[in-house]
Formats: sequence, C-alpha cells, structure tokens
Amino acid sequence: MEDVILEMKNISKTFPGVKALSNVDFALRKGEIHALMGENGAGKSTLIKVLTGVYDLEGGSITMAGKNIVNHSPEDAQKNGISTVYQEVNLCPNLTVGENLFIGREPRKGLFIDWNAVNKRSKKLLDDLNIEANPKKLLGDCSIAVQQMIAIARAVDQNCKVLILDEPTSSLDDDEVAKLFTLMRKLRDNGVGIIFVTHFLEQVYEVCDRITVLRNGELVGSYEASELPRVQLVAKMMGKNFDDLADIKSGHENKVDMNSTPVIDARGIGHTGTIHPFDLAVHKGEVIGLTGLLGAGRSEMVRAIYGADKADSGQLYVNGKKVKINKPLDAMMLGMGYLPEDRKKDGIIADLSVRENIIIALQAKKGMFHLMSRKEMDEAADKFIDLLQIKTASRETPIKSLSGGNQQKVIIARWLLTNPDYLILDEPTRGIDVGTKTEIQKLVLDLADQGKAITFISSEIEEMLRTCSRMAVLRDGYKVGELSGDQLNQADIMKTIAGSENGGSENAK
Amino acid sequence: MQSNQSKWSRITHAPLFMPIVCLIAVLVLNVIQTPTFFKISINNGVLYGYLIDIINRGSELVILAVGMTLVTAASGGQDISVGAVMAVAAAICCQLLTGGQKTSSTLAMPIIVAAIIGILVAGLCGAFNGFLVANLHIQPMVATLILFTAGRGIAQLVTKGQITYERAPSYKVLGGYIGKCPVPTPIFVAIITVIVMQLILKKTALGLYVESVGINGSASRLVGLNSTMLKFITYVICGLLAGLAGIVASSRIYSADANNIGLNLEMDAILAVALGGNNLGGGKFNMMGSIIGAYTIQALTTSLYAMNVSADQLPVYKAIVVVIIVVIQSPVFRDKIANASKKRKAVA
Amino acid sequence: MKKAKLSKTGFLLLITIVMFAVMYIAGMIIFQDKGFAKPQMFLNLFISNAGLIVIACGLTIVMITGGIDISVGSVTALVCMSAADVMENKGMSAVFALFLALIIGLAFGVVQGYLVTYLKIQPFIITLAGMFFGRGLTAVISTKMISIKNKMFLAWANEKMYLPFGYTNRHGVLVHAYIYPTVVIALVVVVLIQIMLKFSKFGRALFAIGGNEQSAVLMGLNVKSTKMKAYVLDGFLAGLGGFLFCLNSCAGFVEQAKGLEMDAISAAVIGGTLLSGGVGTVVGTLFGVLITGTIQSLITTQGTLSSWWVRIVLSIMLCFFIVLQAIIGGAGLKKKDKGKEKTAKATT
Amino acid sequence: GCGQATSGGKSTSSSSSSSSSASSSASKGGSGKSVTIGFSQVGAESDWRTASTKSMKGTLSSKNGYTMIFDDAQQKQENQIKALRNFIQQDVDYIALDPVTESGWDTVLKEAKDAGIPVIIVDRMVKVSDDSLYTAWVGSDFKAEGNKACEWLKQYADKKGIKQSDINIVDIQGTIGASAQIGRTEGLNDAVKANGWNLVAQQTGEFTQAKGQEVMESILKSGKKINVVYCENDNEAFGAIDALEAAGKKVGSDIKNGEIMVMSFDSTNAGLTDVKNGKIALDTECNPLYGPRVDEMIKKLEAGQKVPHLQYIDEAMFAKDNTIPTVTAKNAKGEDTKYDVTVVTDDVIKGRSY
Ligand SMILES: Nc1ncnc2c1ncn2[C@@H]1O[C@H](COP(=O)(O)OP(=O)(O)OP(=O)(O)O)[C@@H](O)[C@H]1O
Ligand SMILES: Nc1ncnc2c1ncn2[C@@H]1O[C@H](COP(=O)(O)OP(=O)(O)OP(=O)(O)O)[C@@H](O)[C@H]1O
Ligand SMILES: [Mg+2]
Ligand SMILES: [Mg+2]
Repeated sequence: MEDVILEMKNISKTFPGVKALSNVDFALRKGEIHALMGENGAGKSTLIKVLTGVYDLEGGSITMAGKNIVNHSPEDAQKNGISTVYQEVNLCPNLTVGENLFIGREPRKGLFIDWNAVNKRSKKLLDDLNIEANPKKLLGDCSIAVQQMIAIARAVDQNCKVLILDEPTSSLDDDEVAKLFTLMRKLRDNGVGIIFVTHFLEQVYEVCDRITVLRNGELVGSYEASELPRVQLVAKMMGKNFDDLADIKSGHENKVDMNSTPVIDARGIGHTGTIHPFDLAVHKGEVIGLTGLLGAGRSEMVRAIYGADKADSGQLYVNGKKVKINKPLDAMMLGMGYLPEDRKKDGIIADLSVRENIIIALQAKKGMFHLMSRKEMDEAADKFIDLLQIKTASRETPIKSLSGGNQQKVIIARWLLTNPDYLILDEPTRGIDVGTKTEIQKLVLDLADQGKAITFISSEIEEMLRTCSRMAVLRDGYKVGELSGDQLNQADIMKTIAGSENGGSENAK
Repeated sequence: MQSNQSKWSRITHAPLFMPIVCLIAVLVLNVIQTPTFFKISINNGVLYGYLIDIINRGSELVILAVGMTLVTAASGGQDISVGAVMAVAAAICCQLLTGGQKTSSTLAMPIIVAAIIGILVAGLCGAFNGFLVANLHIQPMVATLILFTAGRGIAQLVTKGQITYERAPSYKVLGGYIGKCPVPTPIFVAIITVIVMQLILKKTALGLYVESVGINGSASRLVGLNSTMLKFITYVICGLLAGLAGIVASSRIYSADANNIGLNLEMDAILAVALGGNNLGGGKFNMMGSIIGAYTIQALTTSLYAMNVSADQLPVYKAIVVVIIVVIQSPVFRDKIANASKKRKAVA
Repeated sequence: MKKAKLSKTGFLLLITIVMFAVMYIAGMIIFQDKGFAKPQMFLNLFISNAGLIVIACGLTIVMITGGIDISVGSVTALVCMSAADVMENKGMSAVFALFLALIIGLAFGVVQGYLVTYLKIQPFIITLAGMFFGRGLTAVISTKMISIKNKMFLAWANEKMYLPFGYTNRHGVLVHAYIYPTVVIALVVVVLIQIMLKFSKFGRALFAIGGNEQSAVLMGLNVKSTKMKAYVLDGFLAGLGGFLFCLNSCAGFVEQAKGLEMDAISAAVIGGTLLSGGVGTVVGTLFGVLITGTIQSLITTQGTLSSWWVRIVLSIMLCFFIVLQAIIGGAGLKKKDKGKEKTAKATT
Repeated sequence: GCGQATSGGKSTSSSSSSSSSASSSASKGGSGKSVTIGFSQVGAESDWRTASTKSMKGTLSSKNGYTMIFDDAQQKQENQIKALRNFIQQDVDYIALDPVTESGWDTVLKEAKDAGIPVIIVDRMVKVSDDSLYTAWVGSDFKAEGNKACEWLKQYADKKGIKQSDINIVDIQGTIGASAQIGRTEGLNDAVKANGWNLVAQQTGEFTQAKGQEVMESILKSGKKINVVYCENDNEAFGAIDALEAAGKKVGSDIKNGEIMVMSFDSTNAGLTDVKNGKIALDTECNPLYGPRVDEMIKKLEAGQKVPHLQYIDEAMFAKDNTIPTVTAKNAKGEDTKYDVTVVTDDVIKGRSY
C-alpha cells in the first residue's frame, strides 16, 4: 500500500469483563480523511486511546512511516506527530482559553513564557477558525461547543502527521461543522492523515475518503467511501439491514388538542443573564422542539423551566395550576424530567454503577426513607439495559467505563424510569449511533402517543423535523418565533433563526 | 482451574479484602513478637487480654471513623474538629453532672440527660461545620479548622480551665463495665453505633445519596438531590458521633480533660477511613472498611505497647506500617506485582 | 464590564489583600497607643514567620496540583533537630547543617512524591505517614532539647539588617526598624515561586494538573514527572523553611513546629488556594500568613484574654475572615461558578 | 544602612533595672503609672498550668499596681517568640516568660535586651548561649524532684526491710521532651542504677489519665512482676491506679504483701486526696505559684536592688504517714539538700486551690 503513514496490526484490548478490541487492523494513508465507524461501544475510542498511549498496548504493533512505535502516553504520541481530540472535551477548566491552546508548548522568551505571544497567537488561531472566544477568558466559562472548538484548534495547531478527531462534531452546529470540514480538507491537502469518528452519516460522506467499520471490538472491514453505499455502511455497523431513513413519523398521527390545558405553561419565565422572559406552552402528547444557533439559549430556556437555574421572573403553570419551582426536585415532583446537555458534567455520576445511575432520579423522587428494594432496582436496570440496548459488562459496572453513547443511554433510561409527564431532552442523541438514534426518536414519539409532553432540543434540524410537531426558535436569549404545521421545513426555520434585518424580538405567536 | 482462579480473583478484589488482610497481618506480626497476644482470660471477673484491649480501646476511633466516612464521602473533605468536639461534649456532660463543681461524687442530674445534652451540643458543632461547608462552600479542612482551634477553648471555658471529675461510680459504667458483665461497655457502644449506621445505610437511601453528591454535585442536584442538605446532615451525624465518642472517653477517666480528650484522634480517624480503602476525595465509600481500618490502627498502637517499643520511636513504626499497608493496597502496585508474576509464569 | 476582566484568582487575591489591609489599619487605629502602628510591629510579622512563609509556598505548589503535604511540621522539627545535633554534638559547621536541612527536605519530597505520583497513593495519607515518621525520627535523634550555640549559626540568626526608617521612642531617639536575612530569603522565595508559577512551563503544568489531571494527561503533559517535581520542590522548600524556622528558634526539640502544617494550609487557603487544586498564588499565601499573624498579633496586643478565650477569639476572627471571604468571593463569582464544582472530579 | 547591634558590656540585671526604674517611678499602690508586664504563658494544658496562670494574674494585678499583658502560646514556642516581639514593641517594663521549651530563645531574648527590657523566666529553665540575656529565673528543679522521690523510695524500702534488688519499678513517663519528664526520668534512671532496682518498663503516658491507664493496662498484660509504679504526674497516677485496680491488683504501700505502690508528682488537690486515701504513696510537689515570687523580684528591681540570677521555688513532698520524715537528695547543682516530707491531712488538702 502506498503512502501508509500509520498502521496498526492485531490490536487487542481487554477491560475487566469486556473484550473491547480483538485483533483489529487499521491503516491510515497520507493525506486522507478516514472515518472510523461503529455502533456505540464498538471500540472506536478505545482503539484511539490504545494508539495514543492512554491505554497500554496489550498485543499487536503500531508502525508509523514504516517505523515501529510504542506510545506510553499522549505525550509520546504528540512527539510522534499524532495529535488528538478525544471524545469528551479534555481541557482544563481553570485555565484560560489561550493557555489551553498552548499549554505544554508555550511560546517562550528565554526562560519565561511569553504571555503576549500566547494571547496573540491564540487570538489569531481563534480568528482563523472563527471561534468567538476571548483568549483570556477562563475555559470553564465557555459553552461546550466553544470548548469543543478550542480542543480542535489546539490539536490542529500542532504540526502533526496524524490528526485524530473522536466525535468532534457532536456538540457543534452546522456552521461550525462546515468550518471544521474546510479545515480538515486543508490539512488533508497538506498531507496530514486524519482519523475521524462520528455518528453522522452525512458528514462521513461529505468529507471522508475511506471508512473503517468496527463492530463489537472486531474489524468488519475498510472501504473506499465512494464504494460503500450508505445503507450498506449501516448494515455493516449493525450487522443487519436497517433503513435509517424510515419515516418514523408515519403511524404517529398528531392528535394534540391545542385547546386543552397545557401541561406546562410558562409565562414570562426568565433568568437574568442567560434567558430573557419567554412564554411557552406544551400540551399533552406534543413534542415541541427548540431551535436556534449555538448559544441562542435553548438550554437556558429549559433549565429555567426545570428549576436548574431558578427563574427570577414570570410564572409557571402546570396543568393549569400555578406552581413555584425552587429546585429541580420541585420540578420532578410535578412530573418533569430533564436530560441535561453536558453529559459529563451534569449527567453521569461517574463512580456509581449503571444500576445506580438509572434508579437515582426515581429514588430521589421517592425520598430518602423509601429505599427501593434491590429487586426493584435490578429489574428496572435490566429492563432499560434491554430496551435501550445499553452495552455494558453488567449492571454493576461503573458508568464511567461505558462508551460515551452508552452513558447517554443510561441517562435517558434514568428519566424514562421516573415516568414523567413532561420530559425535557437536551441533545439526547448526542454521540449516539444511527441505529439507536432512530430508536430514540421512535421512543420520543411513542412517549408522546402515550400522552406525555416533550421538549426536544437537537442541533440536527433533520432530526427535529422528524420528531417535533411544533418548534420554538431562539436567538440571543430571546424567543423569537414559533413554527408549526406547514412551517416546519428547513427553509422557514432558517429564516426565523436568522431573523429579519431589523426585528430582534418579534414574536410569531 | 479456571473457575478456581476467578473465585480467587473475586475474593481478592472484594472491597474488604485488603483492609482485612492488613488487619490480620498486623495481628500475626504480634503473635510472632508476643506469643501470648491472643490469650484471653477472665481476670477479676472481666475479660482480659490484648485482643480485648484492642477492641475496647478502639471503640472511640470506630465511632469517629463512622462519622468521618460519611463526611468524606459527601464532601470530599475531612472533619478535623472531631477530637476537639469530643472534648466539648465531655466538658458539658461532666459539668452538668457535677453541677458546676470541679469534683463531685454525686450526680446533679441523670447521666442519660447530661450525656444527651453533651451529644446534642456536639451535634450543634457538627451543624456549624456543616453550615460552613455545605451552605458557604468553604473547603472542609479549613471550615473545620475553626472548631479544631476553638473546640478545646470552648471546652475549657465550660470547665473553667480545670479537669472536672465526676466520681460517681455510675458514671464509670459507660467507659467501664455494666454490672457483672465481663465485656467492657465501650465495645457495646461501638457495636451498637455500627449496627445502627448499617441499618440506616441498608434501610434508607442515605448511602446512595451521599455517594452521588460526593461524586458529582451538579448532576446530583439535577436528579433532585439536595446536596447542601445532605452534606449538612453528614456533618451533623459526624458531630453527634464525635460527641458520643467524647462521652465514652470521658467516662473511662470519669472526668473531662478539655486538653486531652480525643487529642490527635482526628488524624487517626482519617487514617482509618483511608486504610479502609476509601477515597479521601469523596464518592463511593465502604463503612466496614473504615471500621476495620480503625481496629487496625488500634491493633498497631496496642501491639507497639505490648512490644514495649519506646514511645518516641512509636510514630516511626506507625509510619512504616501505614506506608506498607497503603502501598500493598495501591492498585498500581498490585498491578505491577500481577504483571511480574504473569511474566514469571510465562517464562516458566 | 471592566471588573469581569479580572480573573477569578485575581479577584480572590484582591479581596484577601484588601481585607488584610482593612484589618491591619483597624488594628493600628485601635491599638495605636500599644505600639501597633510602629513599623517594626509590621516587620515582625515577617521576621517571626519567615520559615512559615517558605513552607507555605511549598505547600501551595502541591496544593495547586490538587495534592497536600501535612508532613511539613514534622520535617521542620526533624530539620531543626538534625541541624542542632550535627552542630552541637557532631561538631559540624553551620553550612553543613544547612546542607543537611535541604537534603532532609529533598529526601522527604522524593519519597513522598514517588509514592503519590507513581504508586498513586492518596497524598494525605502518605504525608500523614511522613508526619509520623519525621516526628518519630526527631525523637530518635534526641528526646532532649538541643540549643544551638554554634557561632556561625548564631551570627546568621542575629544578623540584623537595619532599615532607613523606624520610630521615635520616648526619649526622642529614632530606633531603626530592622529585619533578619531570613525575611529576605523568604521574600525572594515568594517572588521566585510566583514567577515560576506564572511564567514557566512547569508552573502552568501544575495548574493544568490541578484543574483536571486526566485532561492534562490527554493534552500530552507529562503529569507524572511534573507532580514528582512538585513534591520534590515542596520538600526542598520544607527543608529550607525548616532551616529558617531554626534560625528563628535556635534549637531542636521533639515538639517543635507541632501543628505548623495546619498553619501553612490555612495560610494558603486564606490566600485563595483551593484544596481541590488548580487555583492558587504564593503571593496570596504570603498574605494568608500575614493575616493569621496579624490576628495573633492583635490578640497578643490586646492582652487581657484568658487562655481559653485566646483560642476562642482566635478562631472567631479566623471564622469571620473565612466566612467573609467566602461570601464576598461567592457573590462576586456566583454566576461563573454555578454547577462547576465537581467537573474535575467526575472524570478522575 | 545595616548597623551592627552592639549591647554594652554591662550586666543585664543592672542595666535593665536602672532603665526600668527610670521609666516607671511609681510602682505598687502608687497612683501614678503602673508597671506594665508582658507575660507569655505556655498554654492551659493542665490544672497545674491553670493554677500557675491564676497565681501570676492574681498577684500581678492592677490592684497591686501592675498592668499585665497576657498571652497564651498554646504550647507553641513560635507563638511565644511572636508574643515577646509584640511585648517589645509595646514597650513593656518587664517581660515574664514561662517558656514552652528550654532552648531556642537566643534571638528574641537578645532583641529584648537590646530594647532594654528585663526578662524574668519562670518555671522551666531556658538554655541560652549567654546567661545575661535574661535577668532572673525562678522555677522548679525537676531533676531534684526525681532525685528526692527516689531517695524516699530507697529509704522506705530499707526501713520496711525490702531488698533494693526486689524493687520492680515501672516508669510512666510524661510527654517525651518536656522538661518535667526529662528531669523526673533522669532522677529515676540514676536511682535505678545506683540502687540496683529493676526497671521493668518505661513508657510515656503523655501526662494524661487516659494514656496512663492504657499504658498501665498494657504493661500489666506482659505478666512481669511489678511492685512500684513511678508516675510522672498525678493524672497518669489516676489512670495507672484505675488500670491496676481493674486488673485486680491492690494499690498501697505494703509491697511485701503484694500491694503495688504508686508514686506521683505535682501534688494537686486530687492527687493529695489519693495520698490520704493511701492510693498514692508519695506525691512530690511541683509548685505552680510563681506570682508572689515574681512580684517580689520586680519590687526589688524597681528599687534598684539586685536579684539572684537563679532561684528554685520551694517544693514539698507529701506522704500518707511519716515513715520517712526527711530525705536528703541532690539538687540540680549537685548539692545535697534536705527535704521534709509532709503528712497529708484534711487541712493540707483544703489548702490546695488547684
Ligand atoms: N475504562 C474502561 N473500563 C472498562 N470498560 C471500558 C472502558 N472504556 C471502554 N470500555 C468498554 O469498551 C467498549 C468499547 O468502548 P469505546 O469507548 O471504545 O466505544 P466507542 O466505539 O467509542 O463508542 P461510542 O460511540 O459510544 O463512543 C465498551 O463496551 C465499553 O463499555
Ligand atoms: N460562541 C460563544 N462565545 C461565547 N459565549 C458563548 C458562545 N456560545 C455560547 N455562549 C454562552 O453560552 C450561553 C448559552 O450557550 P448554550 O450553548 O448553552 O446555548 P444553547 O442555545 O443551548 O446552545 P447548544 O445547546 O446548542 O449548545 C450563552 O448565553 C453565551 O453566554
Ligand atoms: Mg467513543
Ligand atoms: Mg445548549
């Protein structure tokens, strides 16, 4: 094979109770974008971590430009010209944006770090990539999307031969993704080999030259992207035929009675500094989507309803009754559930087992003195592991050792278990593979059919169009419009998001 | 063969395995040094022997370790004021019993009432710590530093700077023996504390809540847990238990010695938690581990006394044993050993 | 908007400095007639705490990585005792004693650093063992006090450096204020470490590790060697600080510097260092030392409190200070901090 | 500008007394300026210490023409150094220091001397390179305490016809490194060597009842023969007695018939009560009442008189009966001194405030 710059042979990796990789081969050519595909838990991230020395190499070999290498740590990997963006944003929240970009390779003047240069170069780097962030700002104060972009910026700025991107696009919106792709193509043209992990099939076909598919820790095969039709790719990933474009909405008629008392009726709810007062009504059986650009305040809107950030203005009516929500538990008691956007920070309780992570919300609702019996817990856990096909060694496995997508499924299970009347899903499909994504969308519609009210947030407009019966549009912390029925199409949504030239806060209601 | 091995590995990976091994190791060391170490006899109508000493003398430490485990799990920090809080509880209890006298051989009020008041005041101290940590988000070690310094001062204020003696025989019961029962009372107190705590952990969701809050506070809040309240509660429990330990310690010497009751015990309690395999950074905890850890420390102290190690060198031995224990407990070290033995097998 | 520019660390540092200034000036006004306004009174804060400043700087470094070192008090005692012993009993020179002090500190740093970094044992426990070990070893060298009479050493200790200002005494004579060389050394250490923290790769890596150790690994930093170096440097500074401490007390004895670790930790924390890591400055730590020193000084100047009230008032003032800092700091940073408290932990 | 501090070759006591008498013309009872004295106390770690503080504060009170600036060092030498520096800045007339430790005072005492403030050391001794750094010392002779207690035991054994080699003694030491522990342990060690006693065990009880009890328990379990327990303070003795009795031993002075003799130091109220009950055979006093002695010294210094550089405070011995009425033992300076043994009566106990 010509121009192979990185080759992995016979890679295996075992975790207690899981064979994450068995005898996987992988080859990356110079100047190609190579997609690494597979379901949640297929072993993509593990392969990357073995490659970059986060995990020890248990067997097999890695050659780079014909030379055998062993990376004992990401530091080694970087020295060998491999730079990586890992799946979860892995930066330091207590350092500034600029520092995160340059730490470990700071420009120096003599012995000292040249902070001016750091800031200047950061500014330039951020500007080049169109990232709106001040280099002097603390990273922890930036939204995840920005953090994600910064992680990418850090990786691409290093003169690398191999760039690895593990689901970099999961929290980016289309604009950002487009920016990233331009960048990736440029790097490819400069001869960098790129490994790209994603669950978005369109993206794969948009930028990738070749595709390697993993399933259950085993290599399925490597293919030219042009020679592998989409349906076949999915089939290879899942090991069975599957049509991800199935019109899942059919069979779910919209039976929402818009005149009934809304389950949730927010009037003038707002939270200073994040979301301006807004009105929002959600009815039984309805899936309402929130859309807007990055940072438009979708998450903030639902956080204010749920009491994650206590609303400081307006009133909330639940089933027509005025209620006061001071803390999330109040909302839960009123039948709400909230799947947060930032899985790592607000979702998983890392050291607890899958079982405990699933039952924790229900247990909190029941109160301290009504401990669920072990049997109840086990049954609940097993039911959802089965239902959502969560890939885990056992229900007692700590959630932190699950793959990213499977962690997300556990959090979804947590909220389904509480059987809420009103469920808020903020990016529920982030990092979830195609098969399951469809399952989740179906689930959402099923729940609506059962008479639950749902608010759904996703960066994928496609996905929203498939599930939502109504959409609210946000811009800069204001709710700027609401669309339903025929208006639910890409063009109209885009128009509303962009807004008219002069109207900042017109209300389409 | 296969199943044998997996059974063995299941045992060795059980959470309590290492703490128990360490305790046994310390005890075995004793038998070599002091052959009579395990001898238990009835002397003067009571049980008598080094083993009894360990279990008896370890009681206060066990009680403290229980509270310390909860605090550590919930807040990822330690309460270093427990020793001083013990002194406060003892001072209040004794002053109430002597009716403000320096020495008394009668009781100014029923022991149970005085003891409960003492314990409640200790709980109040815990509440103070809890407020600082949970509500004001002050780092635990610093928040509890306040009572660590002030506690003995308060105790002295209560006892007017002198040791208060309550010489009524009934006050000696808690730290001594109940009637003709040959088993020292502190053992019962410790066992009851442990049982009650185990029941609470088994029958309520406290344990799960505490772990959850300790691992990820913001996620816990979003699933409806009141992390402020939970942290606060653990500190109150820790305070109450410190109070109980203080009263037991005071009863042993039928007096309140503000300067010395529980002196340096906070460090031992923290050590017990760590030896029990718990992460001092909070999160998942193992109560039985801490209790075994506490007895391990007491076994060590008693053993060194039994071997007549001179007191000034005692900390050196203690340090060495502690390091050995934590090193063999360390997963990294165990992995290394496992790898080495695997390699040796492969060679053979 | 302007204020938002100030980083979180800068904001906390500013609060600390302002609060110190307010407290000191208040003291100068209240106790004007008691000499509190004299420049020497202020300089004494540095003179008496030179060793502590250096030790607390070392501690700040490991605290920034999210670690802790509670062995520093014992190391100080060991350093003083060894220095005294070699000079008085072995006839060595003061230079040798200084050397020995640094070696002892380094040795502690290397061993503790290795255990913490490479065997991943919790720093609290390792350094607790270090604390026992150091204290025990001190007693092994000698249980008696050794006072230092070495000429060169005493010359170092008593070398006053007069400053061009002072106060006019009751006879109208200008008494020059003075400092000792220890103060200069301490201040130089503060400046050097602050520069290192801000402007060196190593310094920034410390912050990255404290912010999120796992991320630091993934970003390609050499976490192990950085942490190891942090502990070695901490050990070195403990040795140096111990020697400065010794210059102040000119003696070695077993009970020396007991509880110094708590003083150092609280100084660092009051100065804005987080025990959970990732945040801290040594300038803040310096002010932390000055603040606790001033509180003590105010109480001494007042001079009518009974022993136990001294402890209580000391802690009330400490409490007041910590709480005020938490409230002002908390209010100023409220929005920023929300829900962020455990991000780092969820991953480790 | 760095100048070298030079203090004139004058002896401290004379230079300081003259400077202070110049500064405060009126002293006791005078309506004018009172004498300011800074007192740095060790802490409040025991009843004994509390009594000592009370004595100082009571005597050197405003009623008697003093202004006292009191500082509690909480057992930390570094705190005392800070306090002394503070006193110097406050321009006190005198400094009284009850040092936490014996050594480590050179620098700060030199500062006091440079400032012309006389320093009176009480209780524990200080070791400094230059004795003129302090004006006077008054305190206990711990070594002598040990010596005389052991001498008493020797004579007691002789009188009761017990062979010296039959004495099996346990030493429950004080906190290691404390001067009281050092002196009392040394006294015992010397006597053990001289008289051929068996030192069965030596372990610290850290001056507390709880530790004393725990250590005694442990020693008893070793099964060795014991007939004398030498406790280095009263609290340890209480603990040891409890442990002995719990193990079914009889505590008393009848060694021949299997009783175990407990000896102790300090002579607190509670200790003397146990002497009277026959539980403690001999309690050697350690006198905490320094107030009057310091008062006396300052009055002399104010009047321009000289005071002795070193003075020992008088300390008695207490026993249940007068089997041995007096003992002769060496004091710290190695001189033979005669000490009386007081028989404890209710009056003696009542007279003890601490
Ligand atoms: N640290 C770990 N300990 C134990 N098991 C692990 C650990 N990391 C991963 N696994 C397991 O290894 C398998 C592969 O995980 P991996 O993270 O590589 O999946 P992935 O393909 O990246 O999935 P996703 O698309 O969800 O990110 C999973 O079954 C997971 O549970
Ligand atoms: N590019 C950015 N630069 C600076 N701050 C941003 C940026 N994006 C978001 N923010 C901040 O984050 C807040 C909300 O962001 P967030 O991403 O949570 O909104 P969102 O509408 O939920 O978007 P998404 O869920 O797609 O990330 C905004 O108020 C803004 O202050
Ligand atoms: Mg992955
Ligand atoms: Mg969002």
